[in-house]
Amino acid sequence: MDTEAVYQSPSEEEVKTLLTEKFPEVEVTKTEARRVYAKLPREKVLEVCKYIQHNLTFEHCSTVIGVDYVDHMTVVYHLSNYYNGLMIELSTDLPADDLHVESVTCVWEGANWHERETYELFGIIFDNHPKLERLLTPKTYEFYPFRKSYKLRGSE
Amino acid sequence: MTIKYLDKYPKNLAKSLWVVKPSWTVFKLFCKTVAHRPVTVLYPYEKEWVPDNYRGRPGLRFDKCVGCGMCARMCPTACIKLVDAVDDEGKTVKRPQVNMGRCAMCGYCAEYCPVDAMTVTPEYEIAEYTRFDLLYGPRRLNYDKTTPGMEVKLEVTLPSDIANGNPERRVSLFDLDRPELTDSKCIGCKKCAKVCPVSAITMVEKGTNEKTGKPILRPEIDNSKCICCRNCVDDCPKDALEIKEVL
Amino acid sequence: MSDSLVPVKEIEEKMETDKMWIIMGPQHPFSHGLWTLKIQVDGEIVTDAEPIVGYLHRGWEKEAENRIYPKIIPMADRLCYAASMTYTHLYCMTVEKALGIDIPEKAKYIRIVADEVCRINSHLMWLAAVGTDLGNLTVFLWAMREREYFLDLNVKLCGARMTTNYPRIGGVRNDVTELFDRDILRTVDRFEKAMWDIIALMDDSSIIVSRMKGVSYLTREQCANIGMTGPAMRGCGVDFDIRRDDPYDNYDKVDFEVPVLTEGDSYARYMIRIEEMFQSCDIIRQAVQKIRALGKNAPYRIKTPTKVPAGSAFMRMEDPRGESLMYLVSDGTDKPYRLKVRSPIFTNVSTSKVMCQGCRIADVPAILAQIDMCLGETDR
Amino acid sequence: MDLVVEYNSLLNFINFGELGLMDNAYYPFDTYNLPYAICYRLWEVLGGTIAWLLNLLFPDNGVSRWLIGEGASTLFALILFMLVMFIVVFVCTLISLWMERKCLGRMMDRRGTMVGMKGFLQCVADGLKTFMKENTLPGKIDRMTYMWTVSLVIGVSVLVACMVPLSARWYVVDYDTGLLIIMAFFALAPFFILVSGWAQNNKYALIGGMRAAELMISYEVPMLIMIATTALLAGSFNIGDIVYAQNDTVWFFIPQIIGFITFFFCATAESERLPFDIAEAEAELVEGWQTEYAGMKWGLIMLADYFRGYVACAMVTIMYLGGWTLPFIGDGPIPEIVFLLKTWFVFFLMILIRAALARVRPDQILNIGWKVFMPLSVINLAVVLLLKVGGVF
Repeated sequence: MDTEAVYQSPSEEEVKTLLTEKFPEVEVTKTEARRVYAKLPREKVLEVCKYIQHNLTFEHCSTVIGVDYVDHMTVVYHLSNYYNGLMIELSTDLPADDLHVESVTCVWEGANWHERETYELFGIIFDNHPKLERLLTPKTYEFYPFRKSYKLRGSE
Repeated sequence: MTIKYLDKYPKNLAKSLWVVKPSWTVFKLFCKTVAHRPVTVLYPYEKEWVPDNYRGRPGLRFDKCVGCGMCARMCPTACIKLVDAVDDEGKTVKRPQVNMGRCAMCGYCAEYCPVDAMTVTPEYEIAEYTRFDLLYGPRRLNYDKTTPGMEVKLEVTLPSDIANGNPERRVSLFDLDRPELTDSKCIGCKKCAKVCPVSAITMVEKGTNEKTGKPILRPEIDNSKCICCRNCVDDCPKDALEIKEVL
Repeated sequence: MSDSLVPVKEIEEKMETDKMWIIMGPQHPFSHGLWTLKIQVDGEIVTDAEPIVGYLHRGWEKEAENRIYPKIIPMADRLCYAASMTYTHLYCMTVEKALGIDIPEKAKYIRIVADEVCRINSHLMWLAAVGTDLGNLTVFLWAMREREYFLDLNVKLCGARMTTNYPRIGGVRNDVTELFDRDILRTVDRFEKAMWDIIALMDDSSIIVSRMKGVSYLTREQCANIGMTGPAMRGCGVDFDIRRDDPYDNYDKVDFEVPVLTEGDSYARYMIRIEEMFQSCDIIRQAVQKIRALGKNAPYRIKTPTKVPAGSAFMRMEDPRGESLMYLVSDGTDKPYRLKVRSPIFTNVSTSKVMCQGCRIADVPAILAQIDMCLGETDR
Repeated sequence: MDLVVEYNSLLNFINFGELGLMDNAYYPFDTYNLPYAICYRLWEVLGGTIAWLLNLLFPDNGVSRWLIGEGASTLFALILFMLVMFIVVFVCTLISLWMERKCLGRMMDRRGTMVGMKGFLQCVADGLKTFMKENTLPGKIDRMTYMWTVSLVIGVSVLVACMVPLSARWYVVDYDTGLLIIMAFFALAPFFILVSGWAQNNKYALIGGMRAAELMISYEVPMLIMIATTALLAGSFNIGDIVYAQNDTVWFFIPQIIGFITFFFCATAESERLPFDIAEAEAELVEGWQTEYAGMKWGLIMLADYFRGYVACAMVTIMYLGGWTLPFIGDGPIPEIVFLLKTWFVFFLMILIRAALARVRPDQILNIGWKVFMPLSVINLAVVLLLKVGGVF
């Protein structure tokens, strides 16, 4: 674990400077009131998440979201701080031919089911996930229904 | 504001003799309900009062309807279909038919109806023996006791009005939106004029084509008649018409 | 030690009882909805638990990608039958955020009122479920009786009892009806009095208190880490309420307390919810005053464009059950490109293993009642 | 009052020739027994008619003579007697079932059953419905055990319900150890429940059966201690003696108020009614040991539950509320009705408890049984001993 100073309720600007100083790869795209939007390469996800959890005290992982942009996929993490209501939106792009990203379940236990869900609906594989199995769909499913390539049969 | 419950509980239950207070509370209600009637309503024999805006099955006022198909377009469950019907004068017109088996009672048809012909009705006992019986044709959709309270008005305020400091003004969603023609795309096929339910579109001659010598027809929209139902926009083969939203 | 003596530990190992898997659900009186809880029991003690969800997976998010924006509002109602108003509200807020518009003050207050009525509805539904899970049908019926008055309020407000379809992108469906403020204040006053009867049935009964006290203990860190949100989280000592700490609409302009307890057991979660109902009554009173002050003719809905500019937006709100979040990706058309719902119960139910371990079979319904299951939003 | 007068004149008609009845060599009771007298008179009419008709066909035949003879009359009267006893108890139980539905409804702010006669006919309708259902047997069960355990549970419950005397003249057997015998049969059912839970090849049923057994073991002991206490106070195990001892002094719930409350709760637990129905806790165990019983079997089990509830209430009435006697009046003209009213009052208390309280967890039930009710019953015994030694009783 990183032994650096712990910031219990960092402001938006603090989060921005701390993140960009510590990890030059992280690009903070936008800040609003109680919202910080950042982009980062996928190799750094686990490291940054650990830092955010331990040192910036973002104790809660709201969601792990997959978005299919056809040419690439994006995984979005929403992390929230229980002391000042700050939220960080981390998004990381995955190339369409290599859908692997490090699992953050070891950091936030609550991300477990969200990652499973993203896996089964988008086919994004979370490495080192304790139990990466289908959750909502039957175990016999062979396709990933939420991808854009999966068309609905009926039309409105 | 004050905490109302957490400062009283949890309390020492031995003082209230463990189970005596709940038993006494129940016994009090027992005495009350033996003397008076219980709160339940004997449903098939007596019914609860429902307000006018209660969202039961949709109702249709046949004469008011113009057959624009806005209800069918906005229906989230796609249960409304436009069918041919014979009106009082013997003409064949398009009117909505509702499949109550699919209806979700969301009230969108009444809300988006530009002429308020669709209403909500307080009728909720619509069980039938067969699925076919659940199809409500245009005449069957009529509800006798329709009151003005059953119309759903779509009142909106324009953001620009609020910015101008005139927030009082309320208009219907469709009052100001009008279809707009991109002249270069139009081929003069008269389709928009055909589908317009209120005949607000007339084809006007705008000169002659130099090569063929035929007249160039362009739709002209009567703004006082238009109800912004988007039929012309949807049916335009070349996407020449587009709704211009006023915000 | 001679060889004839078998070590005590070995005997204990040999005497270990067989563990048994019991599958509770999907048709089981304790599962309020279609889900399964597999529990492994050693006699009466639960040693392991595994929740299985997905029976109601409708592909809500995929379905939403094929609909224009207004048509998703009735669908958002159907995410959770007990908290339909909050999901519709959340969806509308998300689209408004993506559009970058600000809605009229009156609409915000009406939404607050509708939300808090919905919160009381949902909590009463939960209270009814707790009653039956603990084996007291009277609580169920009394709570349902109180809930009926709030459903009547819903009818007066928008014409529907449960799937309200009330908030709209840019405001609300219709203005508050005449005398609605009078009705709601009466209902709230009446409810606060009637609530003490139910509390007498629950909190003054030593059986109910002893069944909930001290079971399924969670620490603050554990609770935050496994992603539990809502009243269950505040019962574990996390002092966080999105309405107060990350306010949306006009929640920063009303005054209310956020109840927090540090006990972390089932009873604390129960108490938080009861107190929240009283706080909701306070919020309703203030918001109704604000609506009155704004006058009859104040705008309540603004016109919004049908197409949402490209980009992404997310909003979160305090659902009756916890933190719900919607994430919207738009590509500039009139249909969303991706709409993700974060349901609080989806995460809360994944904690059932931690909560049930070490408890008895009879505790399982009492513990899982505190999650307040609703499968519509869990499976989506 | 008219009704009482009519009833008494009816009784006088039946009592006509009471001595003659008792003089019958085959008379099966020691004292006057009202239902038997009714049955005897009934058979005299029925059997006499049959004998007379036979006699018209075959004049002076042996069968006719045998039918109106003492032995045959007693035999047929006893058969009718069984029927009458069962029907009376059955109707009483149906009334208590109706009362539960109606009172529970009012306590929960609803109406309860509504079909005919203020909802009484709903019981009949439910009974008919369950009886007309298909008799399904789940696969992979121990079929033999499955069937005979449920028969025994029902049989024992009906037996013990019929054995409760309604008055000094309305009884089946008048043993000196009547209370003990009722208690013994009453406590027999949980054994069959345990076996039946095992036989069903169902995990819920197994757990329910084991819970029933542990419940029975922990509540039998305080109950027996309290029965012994009452017997000590009355000086007899005979039900009539206990009742008349209360009539002579005071109702026993006054000297042993602790015992009354404790016995009331123990009886509720023994008859497996809510808050103590852990054996069929529907929240976690679906329907407990009854999970795999459907249709008529389930209906009979349900009825047996109410039979047991009725017996529990009757025992409370006999032991603490003076049985069929009233203070200053004694037996009164219709002691049976007095007894039933008292029983239903106790049953109303049970309904109240059921409406007000939640189900207790199994380990808490055992704790309450051994750590609360057991000491309380011993304290009750000590109090009674002091009273007895002090010469108050």
